[in-house]
Amino acid sequence: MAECPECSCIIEIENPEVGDIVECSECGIELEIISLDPLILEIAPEEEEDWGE
Amino acid sequence: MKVSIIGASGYTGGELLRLLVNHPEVTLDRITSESNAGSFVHMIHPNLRGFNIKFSSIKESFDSDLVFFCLPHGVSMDYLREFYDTGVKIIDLGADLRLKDKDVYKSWYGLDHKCPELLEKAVYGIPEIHREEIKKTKLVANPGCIATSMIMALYPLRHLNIDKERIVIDSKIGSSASGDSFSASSHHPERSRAIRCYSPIYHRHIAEVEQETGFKVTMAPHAIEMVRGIFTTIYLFLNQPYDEKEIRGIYRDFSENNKFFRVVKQKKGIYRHPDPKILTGSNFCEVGFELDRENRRMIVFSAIDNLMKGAAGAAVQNMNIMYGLEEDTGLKYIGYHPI
Amino acid sequence: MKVSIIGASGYTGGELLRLLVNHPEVTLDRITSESNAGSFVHMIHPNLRGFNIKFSSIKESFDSDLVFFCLPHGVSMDYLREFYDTGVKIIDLGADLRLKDKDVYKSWYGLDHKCPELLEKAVYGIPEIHREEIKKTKLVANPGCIATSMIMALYPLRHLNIDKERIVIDSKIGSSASGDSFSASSHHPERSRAIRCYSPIYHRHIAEVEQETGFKVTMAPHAIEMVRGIFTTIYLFLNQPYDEKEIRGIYRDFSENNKFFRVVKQKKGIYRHPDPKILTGSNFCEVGFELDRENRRMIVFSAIDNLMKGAAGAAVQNMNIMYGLEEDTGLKYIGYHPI
Repeated sequence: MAECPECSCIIEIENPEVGDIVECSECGIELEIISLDPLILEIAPEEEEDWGE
Repeated sequence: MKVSIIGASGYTGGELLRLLVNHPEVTLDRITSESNAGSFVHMIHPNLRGFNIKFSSIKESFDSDLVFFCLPHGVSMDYLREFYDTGVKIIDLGADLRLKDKDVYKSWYGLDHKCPELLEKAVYGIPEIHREEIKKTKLVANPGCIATSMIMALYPLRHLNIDKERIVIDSKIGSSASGDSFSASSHHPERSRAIRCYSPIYHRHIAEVEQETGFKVTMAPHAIEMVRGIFTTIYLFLNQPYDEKEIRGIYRDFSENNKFFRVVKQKKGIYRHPDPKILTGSNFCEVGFELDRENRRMIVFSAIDNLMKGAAGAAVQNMNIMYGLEEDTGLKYIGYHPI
Repeated sequence: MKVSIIGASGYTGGELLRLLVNHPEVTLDRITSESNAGSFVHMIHPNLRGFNIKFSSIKESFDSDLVFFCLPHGVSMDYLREFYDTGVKIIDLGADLRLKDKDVYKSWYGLDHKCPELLEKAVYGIPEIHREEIKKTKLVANPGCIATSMIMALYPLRHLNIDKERIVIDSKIGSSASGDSFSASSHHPERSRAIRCYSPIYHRHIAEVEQETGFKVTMAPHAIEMVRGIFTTIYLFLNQPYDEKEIRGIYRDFSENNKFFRVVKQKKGIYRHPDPKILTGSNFCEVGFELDRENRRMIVFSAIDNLMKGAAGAAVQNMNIMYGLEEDTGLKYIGYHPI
């Protein structure tokens, strides 16, 4: 379990590995696992999605 | 339990019937409509073909544990006392029992209240606020649909340091919210694609917001190209800076205690904010927000299906609570995508 | 039973998932999407918020009793044989197994069939015609949506003395039937309120009608202002006079043996003929007709929800039959009114 740095939702991660990209179930942001013990997530660099408006 | 619907020919009554025919604990007693008594329900509600239910008259004998009233405001009052005195449980989907103060009622509806003694017996039917009282009462006043969308978004913020006198609300409403009576303005060539503000400032549902949250609001409802759905945009002025996590935390806690309340604020996907489009036929209320930290302002979004969480869905939710059932019994409807 | 969906990010896969999460006999195994593997399903299908299901990849291990294929035609073929050989039951919602003859398949889809040996093993998935075979097969080819609306209306008339070479079909189609891939022509300002005939005469679903009914049809589909729904108007030339009671009797018998088939021809109410509007989200097919006795002509109307009876609903109906369940298990959806 770890906290999403963007929206502080608690995220369950099955067999996490450093460098894995996981997605927050509440805000949908992509997160990178940067350490296992303690389990820390950082917002993964992703291009700002074009809203098309 | 045996239930009846009084005034089942309208959209709210029809939606309630749709839910009740598939509700595991319910058997139907009377489904009344004076103008359609003796006729099949599916002549009015074609989605109910195959159930072979007939409308009856309110004058016929009742054998119900609970009665839903789906009559226009002012008409409900004529029957409420008579039914209440028989000891039957009542959920009134009309407006006659929503406002606790008969003078406030008169100022908004222009009518003298015919059974004022029932006003303080009736519990305002938003379970997310009055769950404990609903468990014990025999009389529930189902809330107005726009009121529901405003209250669900504002109530969780009641402890925040916000300017409670300056709240601006701009609501977008589907045509089904004005019921099945047609007029020149609801004629397709006139209504289709209209963006038509109606009864700004003086819309009756405002009174319910002030009664339930203490907030003074200015609201303008706009009829838009939609049949089901209410999308409410609330503009708030904050008296101190807040950050996103705090606001999200408040709404997330509220959703953890209320299974029909969902926080929607996403960085990804097409539907990043609430949208009634995907709630069609479900009993969910989705709330989201956007915070303007520097200028101490916040915009809150709230979406519901006016016929479900705004009417029939809430009524069944209240019934479930009154009978100690799981709150989502017969309400496990998921929205459709796409629709 | 444990089921998987292969290709669940599209509209058909999403609708199937909506049905399966509330199906009493189903537990989910793999819900695959190569482009979205690892991401939450509700980022693509917002109506499935709260279920916390993740997409996985087709390369991961499977432990399913039954697998639904929701892949584009031509792609399904790459995996069908591999999965079929494992002994798992398969329902293919794509087009690769619908046409029994690989040359007919090639003429309509322009592809050489990669697993022709599966063609005669697959049962065409309209239970109203092939119920007995579906009970025994491990491989079902779910029909095309427009094909379904045409076949359900024509099949009951197969013994009538009508001109089977001169059948004219004019179909009105919702935008969801062309899937979730967007284009210049699906851009809202271009698509909204369009009445756009696309691939007249040579629409692929025609081949299925001829295969299943023996009727030779001319069909033109028109994209109209609708997301879900197909409304098909069929013009027939009769070789002898028939009267209304005879036709209605044929369709009524058919509906008595098929709970998802309804005859709709009313003298009263707003919805006197079938209308997909009130079937939204339900698995019903409604058929009606108008007879021109003197000129020996007849018009037949057929309405379905293209994502339900035209795809996901039929797939679950087929699954129920394959497992000997009540045919409407997990399919007791009623349309909404108004919507």
